[in-house]
Amino acid sequence: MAIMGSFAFEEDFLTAAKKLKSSGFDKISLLSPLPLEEAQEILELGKSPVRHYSLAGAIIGAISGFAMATATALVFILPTGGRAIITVPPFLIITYEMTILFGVLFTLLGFHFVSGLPAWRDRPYLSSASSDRFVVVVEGAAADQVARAEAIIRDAGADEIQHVGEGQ
Amino acid sequence: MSTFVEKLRQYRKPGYYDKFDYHWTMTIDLDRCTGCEACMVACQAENNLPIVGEKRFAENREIKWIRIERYWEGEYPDVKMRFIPMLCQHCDDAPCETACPVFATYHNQDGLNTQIYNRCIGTRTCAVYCPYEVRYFNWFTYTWDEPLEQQLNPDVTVREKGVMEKCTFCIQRIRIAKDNAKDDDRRRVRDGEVVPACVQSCPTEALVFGNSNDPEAKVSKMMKNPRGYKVLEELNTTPSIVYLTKVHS
Amino acid sequence: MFDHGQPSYAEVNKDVLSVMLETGPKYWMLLGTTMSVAGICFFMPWIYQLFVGVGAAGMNRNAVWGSYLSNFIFWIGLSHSGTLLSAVLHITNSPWRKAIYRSAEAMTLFSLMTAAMFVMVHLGRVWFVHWSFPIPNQMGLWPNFRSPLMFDVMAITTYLTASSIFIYMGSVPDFAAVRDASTGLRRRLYTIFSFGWRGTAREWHTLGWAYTFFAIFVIPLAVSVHSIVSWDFALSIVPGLHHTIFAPYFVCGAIFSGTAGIVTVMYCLRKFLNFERYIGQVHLDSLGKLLITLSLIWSYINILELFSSWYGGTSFELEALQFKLTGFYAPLYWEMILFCAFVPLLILFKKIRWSWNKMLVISILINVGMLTERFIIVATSQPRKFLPDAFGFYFPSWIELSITVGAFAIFATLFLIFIKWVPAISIYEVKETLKPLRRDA
Amino acid sequence: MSKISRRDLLQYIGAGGIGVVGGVLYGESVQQNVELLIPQVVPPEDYSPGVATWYNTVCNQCPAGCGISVRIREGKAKKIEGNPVHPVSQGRTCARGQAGLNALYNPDRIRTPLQNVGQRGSGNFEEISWDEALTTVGSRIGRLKIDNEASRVRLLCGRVRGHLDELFLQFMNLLGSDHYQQYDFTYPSALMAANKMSFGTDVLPYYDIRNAVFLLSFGADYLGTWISPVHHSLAYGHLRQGREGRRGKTIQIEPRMSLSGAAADEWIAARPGTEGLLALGIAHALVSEGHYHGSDRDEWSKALQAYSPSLVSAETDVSEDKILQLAREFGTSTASLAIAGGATAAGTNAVASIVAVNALNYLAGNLSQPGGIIFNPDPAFSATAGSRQAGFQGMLDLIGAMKAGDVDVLLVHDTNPVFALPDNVGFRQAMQNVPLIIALSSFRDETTEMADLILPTSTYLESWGDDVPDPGVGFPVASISQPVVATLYDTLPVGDIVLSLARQIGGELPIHMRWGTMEEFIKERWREEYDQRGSEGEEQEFEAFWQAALEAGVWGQPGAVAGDQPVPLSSSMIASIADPVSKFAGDESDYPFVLHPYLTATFLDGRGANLPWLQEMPDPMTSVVYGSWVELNPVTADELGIREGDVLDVESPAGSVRVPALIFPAIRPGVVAIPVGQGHAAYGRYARDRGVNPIHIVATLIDDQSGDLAWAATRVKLRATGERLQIIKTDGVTRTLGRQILGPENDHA
Amino acid sequence: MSISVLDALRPGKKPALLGLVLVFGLFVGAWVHGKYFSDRSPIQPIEFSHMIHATDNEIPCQHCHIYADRTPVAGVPSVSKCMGCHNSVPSVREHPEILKLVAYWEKREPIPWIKVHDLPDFVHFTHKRHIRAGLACQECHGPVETMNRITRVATMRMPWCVDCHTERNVEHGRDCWTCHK
Repeated sequence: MAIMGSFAFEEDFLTAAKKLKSSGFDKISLLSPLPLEEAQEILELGKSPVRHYSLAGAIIGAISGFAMATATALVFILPTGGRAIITVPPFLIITYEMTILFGVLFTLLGFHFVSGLPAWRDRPYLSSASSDRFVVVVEGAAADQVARAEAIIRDAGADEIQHVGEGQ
Repeated sequence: MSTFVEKLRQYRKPGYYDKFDYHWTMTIDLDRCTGCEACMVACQAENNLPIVGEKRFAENREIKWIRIERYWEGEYPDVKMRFIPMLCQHCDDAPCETACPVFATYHNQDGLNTQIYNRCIGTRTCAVYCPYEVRYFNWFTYTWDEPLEQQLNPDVTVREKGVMEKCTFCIQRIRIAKDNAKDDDRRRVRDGEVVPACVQSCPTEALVFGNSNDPEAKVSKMMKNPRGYKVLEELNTTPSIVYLTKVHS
Repeated sequence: MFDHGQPSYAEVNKDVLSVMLETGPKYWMLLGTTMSVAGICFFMPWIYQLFVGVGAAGMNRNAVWGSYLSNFIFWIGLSHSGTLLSAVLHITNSPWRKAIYRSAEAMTLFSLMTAAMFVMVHLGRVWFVHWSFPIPNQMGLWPNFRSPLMFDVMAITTYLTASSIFIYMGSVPDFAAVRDASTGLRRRLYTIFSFGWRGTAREWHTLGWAYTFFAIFVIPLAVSVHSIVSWDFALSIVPGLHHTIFAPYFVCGAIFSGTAGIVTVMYCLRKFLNFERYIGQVHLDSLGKLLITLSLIWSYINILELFSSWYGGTSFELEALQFKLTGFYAPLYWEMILFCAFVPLLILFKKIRWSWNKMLVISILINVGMLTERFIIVATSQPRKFLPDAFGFYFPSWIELSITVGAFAIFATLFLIFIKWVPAISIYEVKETLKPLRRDA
Repeated sequence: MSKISRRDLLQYIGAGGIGVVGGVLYGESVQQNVELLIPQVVPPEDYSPGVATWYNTVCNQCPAGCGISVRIREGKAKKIEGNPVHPVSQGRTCARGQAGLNALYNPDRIRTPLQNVGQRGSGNFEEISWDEALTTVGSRIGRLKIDNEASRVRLLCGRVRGHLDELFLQFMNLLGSDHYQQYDFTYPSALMAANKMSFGTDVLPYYDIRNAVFLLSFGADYLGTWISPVHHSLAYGHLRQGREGRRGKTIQIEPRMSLSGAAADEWIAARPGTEGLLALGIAHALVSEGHYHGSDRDEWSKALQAYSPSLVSAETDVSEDKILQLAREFGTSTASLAIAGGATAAGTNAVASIVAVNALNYLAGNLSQPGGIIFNPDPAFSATAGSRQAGFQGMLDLIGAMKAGDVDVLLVHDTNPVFALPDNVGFRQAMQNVPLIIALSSFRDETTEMADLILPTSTYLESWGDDVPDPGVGFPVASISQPVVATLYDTLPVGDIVLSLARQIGGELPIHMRWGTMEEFIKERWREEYDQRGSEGEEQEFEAFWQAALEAGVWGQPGAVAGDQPVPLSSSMIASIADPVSKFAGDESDYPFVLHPYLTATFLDGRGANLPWLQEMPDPMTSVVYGSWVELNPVTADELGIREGDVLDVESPAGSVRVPALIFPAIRPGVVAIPVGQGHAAYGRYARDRGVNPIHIVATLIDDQSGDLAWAATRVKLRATGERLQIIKTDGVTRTLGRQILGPENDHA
Repeated sequence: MSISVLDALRPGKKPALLGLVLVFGLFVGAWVHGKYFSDRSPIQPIEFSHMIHATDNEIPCQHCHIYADRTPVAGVPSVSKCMGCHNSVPSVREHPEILKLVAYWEKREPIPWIKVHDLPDFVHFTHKRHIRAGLACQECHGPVETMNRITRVATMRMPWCVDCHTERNVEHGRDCWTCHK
């Protein structure tokens, strides 16, 4: 059982969100057409773990970069230009590029893991949420709590409220 | 600081190729060279260089692994003409080698600057990096008017369009010489047993070819000549070809 | 910020999406033209060249590099503002970025692709190009990572990957918007493109962080890419190319031409997609100022280059210098100086800086100048190296010229396709710049 | 999702099937096409695949007679190199020699006998069989023989030596015609005549450049074209750097710098036509400065008094000091040698000039000395070949005879007078009066094109023959040339053609010329030579000798002292001194420039022009390929406002040619030079319609003493046509721009 | 309306599967071709059997391939060589394949054998070196003596050469100019 309330005004939406949070609804998602600092504060999302992925990627990239350059130089030894087989300066450039490449790829990975996208299953949503509507979704509310949640939302000034069965 | 400098230095190894059997080297005595260009034709015959035709020459697209460069000195009446044969210098520290992304050119244990035609993808970087401009690109696939193709040397492949080519010090001859040496269990080929086509043909014996790792070889002795110098030495490519200057009297 | 009054959120969606959802015959005609030009001017000559050999181009024994490479550098350069600028501005979060960065990044992507095309065109045996990628193979042979060209391969592939991810992630929320505004197949496609985006606080939060990190990665990457491109030349010992200043020179030049490119693109977006509301004076103004700065740096480096090679006083450098300044291609050189060093100074005048038409002209002139610069770099130094007897001369053949033209058509085609598939302006970031409407308003 | 419907299943199977078929097709498309493995039916005994074998024979690209060895792989000629044991080439070759393979495998070779159809010279030929061809010729000549009209048969050859010459001679004699002549533009008639006068020899002496210390060359491009370039180059190398610490010096005196001029330490551009005078000036100085101590010193000074350096200096435009200096060095050097050739030997004063040069050698006392002039013994055989050289005068007579209709049958072999004679002597027109012209030739050059009947000859790499290098190398030498590859086409070696003609004609010819093939003939003659030379022995011995000779490709007697040295009588030498100043055709006022046509090391007199390798070999001095040019001194060019590539009309009293200008730093102002060799109207795809032929505009002045054409004695005027033509050259900038390319300046002598 | 990615993907499932099957098919096809239809074992103009010659009659390889240890190429026996023996082998004279041979011989024509072991033009290979290095013919050519129709067992491609050179660590065996020309 999930409740969706859509707001025309950002401020109402936020107040609703605050109230719900304070009155113990923790499975709420706040849909907005644009990123809202406040909303994120309400849900107390701190630093995102994505940054760990980035770091890991960068490190792995650096190592594998230099490793690749060195290893490939060693499997078939062909000296060029009187330089050593393992010539560090040019290999550093390869390392540099690989660092960035893997950094980016891992960040992408991180994004998917953390955000839970792509979302395979359908989820409660109002298509106007991508245009000019602010939507509060309360999920996993016990049957007795539903009314309360609905009340909070309506009080906050939602101009439309829907009940959606979950997992359809 | 100094240790760091040391570290950077050790990436270049002077004399890296001395530990092997051969370091093929050529000396060119400009005091003997008369610019007769027998070497050019000899090379063309030996290495299947294409007959490119007048149009290609006009476009400056000829292929001559060895060419004679001409330089005038002074003005009439005290004008002098200086010839200098220019071919791949087989540099120990060749700029072209590092340039190739696919190892089509590299330095082998005989001190030769190799060119593996069918590995080449035709970026032409080596030709840009080569200060001697002795690398030649196959702008087209060239053909021979029947029956001229019967002359083609079976020991040398015919290059297709899009690959770089250059002097190989007649690797096919070196190969045969080594083969014979192996047959009668000699570690090294004898001095003078192998000569590239240009050296062989030179009517004034201006060109001398041999293994400079062998102190007894004629070429090693020639290299000690006080007239010896290397072209564009200041570029630190350490060429394998030593020129002996013309004597001005 | 908005010249014609502030739109509402819904209007933003409508304005931006209408460009995608409503397609007139004009568009199809335009697309048809660019495509056919690309086909006739770029691909047909190229196919011909594939059959006869690179000899179809004007290159020769002494000038083995030609206009293909100069075009390559040019397009790489053009790619340089988009992503880089967008990333820099994102981190310094300057508001005026938001309206323009999407198309700027698209520019990056497409000019990179065009540049990659030129690598293919340049190669003698393009059918073996895969040998220059580190792909495991039976022969146990790998590319030579000591080669500047391998730096290029790595850098450009990385750059291509990074900037496509960058632009894609930036548009995920807008894909969601498209999804919600459309039905049928398009809706299904965009459902997939948008990963089922809902715009929850958590999603926004993660995207924000990821995006910032992309930006952080992209900035040093972009700098390295053009440095590496410059090293293709600077790491050769060719007189006139073997300069330490080359890397910064190329990077700065790249951003310079890129920024000019953005101005041109902005103009087109504004004119043909009626984004007057979103792309306004403020953008023009900031871009103008940026252009001036860059052109000054560019001129400075140019002077440095001349000065150092003159002061060196070796026959090699001097000859190269002399040929550049007074030789056959001297007119081109001075044209470049005029367009890239002096014309941009006009932007100092507000009157000019604030006029779209004037800026358009200037931006185009700058890019013409930059294209010439790249051509001069290739055509003046490398045919005249160390041995005077081997001095040569290079003049592009008609095939090269036509391919050069065709490349622009390819770019245009890609861009036209882009505006139909991706919102050309970032909807949600524009919304960020709007004052949220209040009940009492 | 759970179960798949039949329809789906079919679709999947379909897709899979298409895939499989596609895969097979792909495999089919990528698989390389089948190659065949062709065995021999019966393997030749010395055959081993993949291994090269070398055969020694004689080069025929120029008259020097170098020994060459040819690399053969699977029965095909791959490479020509010098024959290491041959005393002339000593393992070396020039570019021309290497390009011999282009002659063998030339796409424009004549492959079958050809009969002219339609108008003569139109170049319309149709193929006929050998029998047909031979019977036609045989019957025709046979009839003439029967009517005792055989003297109306004429045979004109190029420079033919060895027993082939004898064969021709015998053929003509038996025929009853004494009109067997040779014409070779490069034949040094003047030199022969002069040596006859000075030394009383009929054989070219051996010029020992190798051991010379001071070499004074009057116009002789001994490194490029003069007599025996490869041998001279070897000698030159030794002269320069062969002796420890003793570097020989060379001086070149010529109006336009040749290869030898470039190699020389000093290049002196004396006024054209006065080189001989200069020689006399030096001689005068030698005597007067007391470098000559002979008993006949006074006679000499008397004879030379008219040529004091001061006077000579005025005439020759060479400073008096220079003359004295040359005299000093020439007189004091331990081994000094003076040679003359090129333009010096092609004025109206040719013989006089060379005599003067010979006088120098005499005065330096280097006759029969190492580093001087060493007199050759009479060649092993064909001693008199030279005497059959028609020379220019002889050709004029021939033309006269043809014009007068005294010639019924003209056999031409290996010579191209239509190309190598001035236009206005009208050889071509004269040929029109000859009822039957038969060309024995491998290529359709200008003369062959005029023939009614072409009997295709095999190239020298497919034929038997022998040769005596001329000049020899100081001791008796003879080389054998043997076929190194099987005959490519339906051609015959020229010797075999003559023999079969003899058979055709019948009468006593086949009785005396009974040999089936050239091979038999050569072998028999060599047996005779072998027996003559004392070593009377049974068959076995000769066979061994023959095999050895074949393998070596050459036979010689290095030990044998050169035959009796003719001691030149100074009196006769003094007597022969004449005023050596050349006359020029056309007077200076309307023809301000002296035309200096020069032989190139590339094409010689044009015989190399059909070889692609030579066409693509940059001219050694100018790096021009494909085509002709006229060389001007930069100053002259500036005065006339001519830039490189301006097309000029070079007009002589005898005609004019259109040729682009080339600014050449090393040519005397007032002289213009055009290379000989290009400008063919026929002669195959590589030579045809390319450049111009300066010989055609040479005025027909003759050096009376040798009867040879004075081809360097023509004046011309230049007119700019306004057209421009790209001169195709491989050089970029030919100045070092102060770069240390030629090495640090130094002077280790 | 649903915003589930899965729902959106579902209709694309079948085409994708079809595509997969197709691609798989391609690989199968290529493999099948390589295995059964390739030129590894072409039909020769004469059904010559190494089995009969090498095993049954115990003729050593180099009795016919005479050049193998002397020159770069092993050499295929000349027609005269074949006849040399078969003239004196009356037992099989009437055998149809032998009659073919005789026909060739009488026409003085070479037998157009189809090349099974073929190397590209840019490769320098010499039998001599390999035989003198003590390799048995079979190491590259497989158990020829058991083949009725000659079949190529090795790929004869670069990796194959390089691997062998590597494991026998041939001196400079991995230098490109050892084999490339």
